[in-house]
Parts: sequence; structure tokens; C-alpha cells
Amino acid sequence: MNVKVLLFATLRDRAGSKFLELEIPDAMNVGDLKHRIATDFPTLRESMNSVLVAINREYAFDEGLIPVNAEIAMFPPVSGG
Amino acid sequence: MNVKVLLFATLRDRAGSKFLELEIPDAMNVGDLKHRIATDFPTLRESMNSVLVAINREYAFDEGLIPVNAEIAMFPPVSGG
Amino acid sequence: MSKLTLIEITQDEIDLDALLSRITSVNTGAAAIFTGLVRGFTQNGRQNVTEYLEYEAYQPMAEEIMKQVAEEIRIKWPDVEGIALVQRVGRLFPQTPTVMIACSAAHRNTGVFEAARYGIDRLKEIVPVWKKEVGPNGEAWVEGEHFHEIRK
Amino acid sequence: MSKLTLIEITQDEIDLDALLSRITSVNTGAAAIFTGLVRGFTQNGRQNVTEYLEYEAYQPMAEEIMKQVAEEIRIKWPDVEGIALVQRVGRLFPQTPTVMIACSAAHRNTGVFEAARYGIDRLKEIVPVWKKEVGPNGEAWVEGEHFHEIRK
Repeated sequence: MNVKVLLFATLRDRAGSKFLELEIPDAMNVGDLKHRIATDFPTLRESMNSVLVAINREYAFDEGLIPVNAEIAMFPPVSGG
Repeated sequence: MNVKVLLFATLRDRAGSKFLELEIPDAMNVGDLKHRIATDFPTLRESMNSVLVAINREYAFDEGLIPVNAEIAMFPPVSGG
Repeated sequence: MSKLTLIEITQDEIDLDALLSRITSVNTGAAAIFTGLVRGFTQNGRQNVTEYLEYEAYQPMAEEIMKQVAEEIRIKWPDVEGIALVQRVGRLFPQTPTVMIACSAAHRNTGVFEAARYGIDRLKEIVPVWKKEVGPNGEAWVEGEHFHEIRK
Repeated sequence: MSKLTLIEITQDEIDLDALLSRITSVNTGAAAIFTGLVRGFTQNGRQNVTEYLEYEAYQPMAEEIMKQVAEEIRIKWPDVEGIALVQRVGRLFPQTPTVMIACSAAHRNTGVFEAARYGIDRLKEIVPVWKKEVGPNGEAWVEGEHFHEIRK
């Protein structure tokens, strides 16, 4: 399936884009998606070590499966306040 | 010596005045002044049980002596905030 | 580090933003603020409606004691930089802020919350200010959390 | 008891008085407020001057997580009545409030101070907001209290 991954802060700067689009197998998990991005987008490789992932606006762990039509976002540790 | 005692809140209402003026002996202490007021001003008698006394804008205890030209104030337990 | 202290007894509306800016410096990163407001409806055993509170202060002494409270805060929490203690007096209606304590510092882990808490506790304990409650059943001086007398 | 919750990510100036009034009811007698401000001058090992901070949020998720923080507060401090959580984004200069948490209740001994403290701690921990610091030596994203990269 085709997915769009929203990027924020350092990740957006390093990718030079507000999002990535890529084709992934159905029922891929978050950890595998991170590996895939580290391989396909070398400027994001280092970021994948500390990246936070949200699926449908909730934090997701490596084991979490990516549902169809999910809103996927990746970003660095938060620093608001 | 002649002293003026500022009154606030319930004490002012009960006395019907913002202050009392009275003649006291030199070196009278605060406890004795309270007794004197309880005797001379019957509407303030009950108030003297829980009254707070300030001499020159600092809290004073019964043993404290009343200096010459002091600013004396009497008031109920505070309820600001 | 800028040690700003602001003490005020005022008839004017409490403007939290303006007061905060007066204890903010280029080092300030955090501020804890407490404000007390007039309640319109209370239950002390019975239900009670407040039309307004009338606050009065023994002003020169109240200012001295508020300065003393600020000094106590500085001794207990030396990292606190700005301190504002403001008591409003006069006729105050429900939902109106009556008092504010603000403590500012470089960071939030400097005791600003504890200092603001201490400040309001001490203010209510020792600053010579009194309030009279006026409601549909008459008026009553509030003294140390209990009603001392009721008159109509 | 009126349970008012106000969640906002905004470009606009934080108006503490207006926000407080939006979580105030006729029962409100006390409010604890925390606000964070842009520091113009910091020392993280070295001296550092900030011209401004640029805040960005993953807005829809940030609002969801702020709601979650408010719900956590309600579970931990059931006597808290009003909760406001506001994060300002955009370009913010020194001495400007960037965030505010306010918790209101009937009285001050209801956990309002602790709830406000918890709120800002959780917000800084889990709400997806980031800031980039811009100063005379370039710009740097701030990530979890340490600088991740510096570019000119």
C-alpha cells in the first residue's frame, strides 16, 4: 500500500520535505518502516535512532502494525513548553 | 500619655469609630491596654479576647511595652486573600 | 540575576499579564502564579449566596508584612528572582481576582510553585486585610475562615 | 461544579486574564497558573544569547495529547474544576510567555498547584511541539533539553 509520512522539526529539515511518500507491504510494523526509511532516505538514517512515531495521532511502538489509510507522523523528541 | 488606637473591621464597627483616644500610664504593656479598653469600652469587651495588636506596624504580644508616640492598631484575625 | 519585588495594595483590577511583565527579566523562563477569586456561591454547612465582598486593609502595615513575606520567600527559595504580591481592596464581585502571588525564575524546578503556595498561605495568615461578605441575608465579617457576626 | 477544559495551540499572544476568566465559574475561588517564557540569555555550559525561538507543533496530535493531559489531571485531582492548556507557536522573542497551564477550583487546597505542575511537566514530555533557537551564532533545534544540531 501507499503511505505518506508527515515529518516535523529536524526530520523535515533533513529530508527537505514536509512528508515522505512510499510503497510498503500491508501489515508492516513501525520498526520495519523505520528500517525502510533509514535505507531509502540516507539523510534520515541517524534520525531513525531517536525518532518518535505517531499513528493516527497516537504514539506507536515498533511492534505496532500500520493500518490502512493511517495518518503516520515522525518527529524528534519533543521540546515545547 | 495620650494614645490613639486605630481600629479595623469588626472592632471599628463595634466602637462606631475608626480609632479610640485614651490616656494611659507610661510604660503600660499591651495586655494591660487590652484590659483597659475592655473596661472603658463595653462594646469592645468581647473583641479583646481574640484581638490582634500592632505597635508601629508590627505584631505585638501582651508583654510588649507601648513606646511613646507609637502607632497602635487593633484588629480581628485577618481574612484577606 | 535580577531580584524584582512588587508589593501592591490596590483598588484597581488585577492585571496578571501586566504584573507578570513587571517581574520578568531577560533571565526569566518560568513563573508560577496564584490568584484567589470571589466565589458567588459557597457551602459552609448551609448554602450561601454572595453578592459581593468588601475588602479593607490596614494599608501601611499590610505593605510591610507583604514585604516580609517576600523576604521569607527569598530566604527559602534563593533561586526565585521576581516576586509579586498584590492584594485588591474595595467592593469585589463574584469571579473577580482579589489577590495574586507570582514567583518567577530561570526554570520551573527552582521552587516557584512552592514559593507561590507559601506566599498565599502566609498572606492569608498574617497580612492585615479583612473582608465583609454581603448577600441576600445581610452582611458578615469573615474572620479566619469563620463568620464572626451577622447583621442586617 | 463546572468542569471547564480549554485547549489551545495559538499564534496569538497569551492573555492570562482572558484565559483565566474562561475557566472561572461562580464556584471558583482559587487558580494556580504556570507560564513559561522565552529566556534571552542562557548558560548551558557556555553563555548563549537568544534572538528568538521558533515554535512549531504537529497541531492535531498536540491538541489530542493536551486533552489527554487534562484528563490525567482530572483523574488525579478530581476537585480541580477548570483546566486551561495553551501552547503558543510561531516566532517568539525573549520575555514572551510561550505556554500556560491554569487549574482552578473552589479552594487552594484542592491540588491546583500540584495539578498545574503536573500539567507543564507532562506537556513538555509528550506534547508534539518543537522549538528552534535563533541567535547571533546561528540556529539550533532544541530537542529534549539538548541541542541536536547547529547550522548557520
